[in-house]
Amino acid sequence: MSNGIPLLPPSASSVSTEMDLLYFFLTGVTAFFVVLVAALVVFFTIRYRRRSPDEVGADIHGSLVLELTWTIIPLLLSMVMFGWGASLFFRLSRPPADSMEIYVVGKQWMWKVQHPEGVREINQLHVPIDRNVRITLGSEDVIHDYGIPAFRVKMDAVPGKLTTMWFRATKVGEYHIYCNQYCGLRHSAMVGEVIAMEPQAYEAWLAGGGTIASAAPSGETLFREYGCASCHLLDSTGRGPSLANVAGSQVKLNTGATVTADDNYLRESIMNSQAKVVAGYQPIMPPFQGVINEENLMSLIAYIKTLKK
Amino acid sequence: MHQVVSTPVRQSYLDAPYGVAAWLLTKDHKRIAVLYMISIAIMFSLGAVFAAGVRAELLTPKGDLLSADMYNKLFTMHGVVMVFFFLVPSIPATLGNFLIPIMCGTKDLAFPRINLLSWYLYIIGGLIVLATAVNGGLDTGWTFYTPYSSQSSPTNVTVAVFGVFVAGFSSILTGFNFIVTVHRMRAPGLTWFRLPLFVWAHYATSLVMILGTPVIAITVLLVGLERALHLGIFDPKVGGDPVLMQHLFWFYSHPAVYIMILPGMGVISELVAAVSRKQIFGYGFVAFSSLAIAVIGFLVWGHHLFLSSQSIYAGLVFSFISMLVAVPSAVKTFNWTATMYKGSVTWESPTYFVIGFMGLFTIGGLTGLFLATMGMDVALHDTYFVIAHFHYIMVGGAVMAFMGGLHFWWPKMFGKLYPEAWAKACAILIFIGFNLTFFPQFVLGYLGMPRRYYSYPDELQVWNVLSTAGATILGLGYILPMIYLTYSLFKGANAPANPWGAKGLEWTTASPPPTFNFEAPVVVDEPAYNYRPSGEVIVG
Amino acid sequence: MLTGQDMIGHADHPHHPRLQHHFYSMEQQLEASILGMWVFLVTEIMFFGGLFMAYIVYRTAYPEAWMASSHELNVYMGGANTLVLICSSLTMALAVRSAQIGSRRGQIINLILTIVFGVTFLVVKYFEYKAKFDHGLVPGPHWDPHEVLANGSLAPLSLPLGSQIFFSLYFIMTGIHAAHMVAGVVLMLIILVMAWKGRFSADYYGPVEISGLYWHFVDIVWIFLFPLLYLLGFHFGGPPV
Amino acid sequence: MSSAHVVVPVRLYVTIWLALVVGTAVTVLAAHQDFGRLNTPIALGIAVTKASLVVLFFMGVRSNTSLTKVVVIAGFFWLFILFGLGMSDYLSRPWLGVPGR
Repeated sequence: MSNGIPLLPPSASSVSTEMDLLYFFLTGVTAFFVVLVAALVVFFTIRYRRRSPDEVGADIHGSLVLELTWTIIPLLLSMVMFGWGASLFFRLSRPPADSMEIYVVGKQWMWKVQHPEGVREINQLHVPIDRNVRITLGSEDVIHDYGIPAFRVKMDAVPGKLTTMWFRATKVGEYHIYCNQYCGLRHSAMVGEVIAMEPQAYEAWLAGGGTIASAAPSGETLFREYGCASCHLLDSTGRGPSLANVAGSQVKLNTGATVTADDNYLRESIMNSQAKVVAGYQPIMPPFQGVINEENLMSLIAYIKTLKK
Repeated sequence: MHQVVSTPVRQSYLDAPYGVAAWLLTKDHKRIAVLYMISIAIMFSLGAVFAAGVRAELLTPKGDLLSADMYNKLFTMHGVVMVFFFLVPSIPATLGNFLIPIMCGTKDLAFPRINLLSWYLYIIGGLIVLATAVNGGLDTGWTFYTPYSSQSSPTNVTVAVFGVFVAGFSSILTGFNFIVTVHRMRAPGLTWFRLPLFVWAHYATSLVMILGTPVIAITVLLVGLERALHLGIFDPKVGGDPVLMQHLFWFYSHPAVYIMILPGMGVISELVAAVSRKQIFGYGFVAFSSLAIAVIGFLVWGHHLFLSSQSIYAGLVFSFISMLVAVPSAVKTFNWTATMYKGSVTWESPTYFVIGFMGLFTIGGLTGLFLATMGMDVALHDTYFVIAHFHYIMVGGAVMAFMGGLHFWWPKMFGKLYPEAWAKACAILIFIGFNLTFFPQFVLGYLGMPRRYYSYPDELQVWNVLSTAGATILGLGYILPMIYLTYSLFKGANAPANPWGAKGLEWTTASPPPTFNFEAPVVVDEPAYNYRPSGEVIVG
Repeated sequence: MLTGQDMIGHADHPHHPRLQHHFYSMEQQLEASILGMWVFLVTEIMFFGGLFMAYIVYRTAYPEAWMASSHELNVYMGGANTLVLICSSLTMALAVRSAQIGSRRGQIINLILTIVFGVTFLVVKYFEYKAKFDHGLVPGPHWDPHEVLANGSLAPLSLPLGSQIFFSLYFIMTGIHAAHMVAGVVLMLIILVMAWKGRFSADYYGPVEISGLYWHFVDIVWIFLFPLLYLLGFHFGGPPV
Repeated sequence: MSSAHVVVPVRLYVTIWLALVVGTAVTVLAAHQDFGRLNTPIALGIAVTKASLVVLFFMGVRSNTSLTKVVVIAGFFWLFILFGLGMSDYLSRPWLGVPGR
């Protein structure tokens, strides 16, 4: 990946240039102040060295002007850092609407990846370049963290909920994926590669069915096998609400509140089905906590999102 | 300053009475400080051995020297021992314990027996944790994040967190004693604005100790109960939120960083004034910046949770306040620098430590801004950049200050002079070794190397080799003073009462001080650092 | 603000036998111990604070579970214990007052009453815990909620997700509170022995006063625990039976 | 000389005790009524009042040094830092509308 001594990770996503700029800005500020303080201290040590054993320093007690100067300048600089950093973080937090969705589940000690159309792989992640990719992260056991230094993105995978990150790869290549949150014995083996491909190559790869045979059942199969289909009929005549077009919609609950049916709402409504019941329906669905694992849950959510009237 | 005339010392605190029991049951703050000093030296050495194991393993990209299991246990014990049993008590329990009553012109801390109890709790907590280390180890990382610690770890987490719980009370009791002493025990004439900045810094530290430590105590208690009884508070399967543990943990553990560095700042304030023989520049600003750091430091903990599924809006608030906490640290640094201007700067060994501290602390503080900058943190979170940053603060800053303070007050504490040349060599070795160890880790961090990794990609090896090489030099730098300081106890020349020609109540009494610190009651009639007692001084 | 400088005048006075060597005067010694106790109580506030934080987080997340679970607690026992503690606070305050005016008899009577109230609280607590165990309301692997039917038999009880966390917090909060009560009773026994020996006087009653501060603090924690844990369930299908 | 150690008449202590008993009764009675969203504020308001009575009179803060008052206030202030900043996370989690952000 590099020859010689590496200083920066490969720059392969739409944000890596800006992240590097921010890094250089912060490094510049740091270098400036470190050199300033070091130079002054060393200079004073030499210039004002003690020349006789009984010598004492000058009678200087302080200066309000100086105090204000070195209060206000660092304050202003840190506000620039805050503003820039917050703005970048907001952009990194909001996946564009046109993103393709990939589901990743962390599990001691591997990453299970699920592409659209149910294609799966482990530890590797194939993505097309120049395409916004939204990663929905879950965890089967403890907290993990999915990080891709070349893309300058990273996010914790927290058990009990889903988290989100996104990126747009810009350069074809293979880059490291690391688990950044300590997760036990083989934490440092919970690594992989992201393989950024030309879009056509990605389509071809998808058509080939991914890198592992799909041993796990598809979302559609799960929907049938867990009996979801017997209540959640598409035409709203079932005992449960219709799930057609539910993803992303506003749902009215029996408490009168309205919630957005995002991934975490869908997850909660399966795992802890009594928590938020849709208005007009009885809380008769059993909770699937402990019945369904995170990976199958992701498949189900992906499938529910495809349901249309 | 009202000179207490040193009548020939009849007996120092070291002399009477001898015997193991007299030491182990002592209520003298100076003896307790010595007990603490011996214990933390042992803990520091153990922590350093664990670190050596970690660095040795990382010499090569593949996991070859140790097993992954052993590696995880080593970095965990390194963190737990260094944070809870070395850094938190380091300066306060040794130099602080020894000096605060003397600087306040009193015979002892307000509660001498509780002071001794604090040391015993420290020892009990330490023994519990070390027992875990021997008996199967501990592999959670010093952060004890749930649900790994509460459900997944195969090691003896319940016992280990109990050790930390007990040690927490030792820290609380130290802080509690300092606060009451500073409020209630000051000598006549010793107003708040005549106090040495060392005392101000320790007062601020004590606030953090008493307000933060109870929260970590209850947090680790919950982790232990959760693990032993499966209560479910942090268990997502019954609706618990593992991230809540991170909130509670960092409510203490971020301010705990200030428990480690504030006393160091206090030491440096004393040293800068003494080596420059000059009134500290901007006394009021340095004093209040300590309090500002202690207070604002409690409002920033969420910057550890930017990527932990914490709300982005909470993240905004935490990031903003984290920026603010940088300002008082900058104010201190500039005031120390300005103190040297037109001073009479000695080239004796304490100056070397001061300069070393200034360099390392400035780098450490400024790299903290990288991590408080939300966008930047996405790239740096949980990488070696974080490791490098906090070692620059805690080791480069706090330990360098500790070493400086130890050398500066060594003649006072033990009445012996150490070899100057060796002390200078020690400061230089530590400075070089430290930078070589940890600077490469900044680069590794941005390259993406995650923390707590046992093996890593080949292309990162060159920086890891540099780091391990630096660690060897650093280790030497720490072994040296253990040798020559011990040597000085037996062979060193006797120290005069005031070897540095410094100001301060501690230099008005004998070296080593008598059991009740002063021969006669102390009355203070001048400000601190009054090197030119020409006229009344405007503070500010 | 009371420092040594206010005390210099007292330094020449003959020493009170209970004056420790590093204080200037009895007054400074008392002030130091009272400040010390308050600082210690602040650490106690933060210690319980972590638990209250968890309480707030989960109550916000699971309001239904909170009400349903609170409904399972015994308000009568909780309420009785509140009254017991309030009475013990009164006798504690009176014990301190007796020490201040140098009444040995007053101290002994009030301290004994305080201890009796404290033990009563713990006994009630024991029966409360026992009932929870009988009904399977114990979080963890033995979590198996049951309710008692009119004919005395047990029937499984369905509690919403989050209820187990409620009971975890219930046991931890009241358990740590009870541990503080035990420590308080032991402390009072020590003070009682000292009072019996006539150790305290109008010049020296610091230990009684600071022990009293601790006792009152433990009472205050309960004043918050009672409504937060017990009274919440009233709105869940009417008052409990 | 501090005024911390005034001897308070027994009558005052008994009055405070009565107020606390009444407070307990009121909070139980209030719990029987449904005030909707005000249920918790009312219960907490009564608890805070009762606790204040204990702190001010039984614990003698009313007649204690101002330093003691500062210590008490600081304790509760820090408690609210913990609650306030902690809940700032939990309450604003749904705002952005992106899971886990």
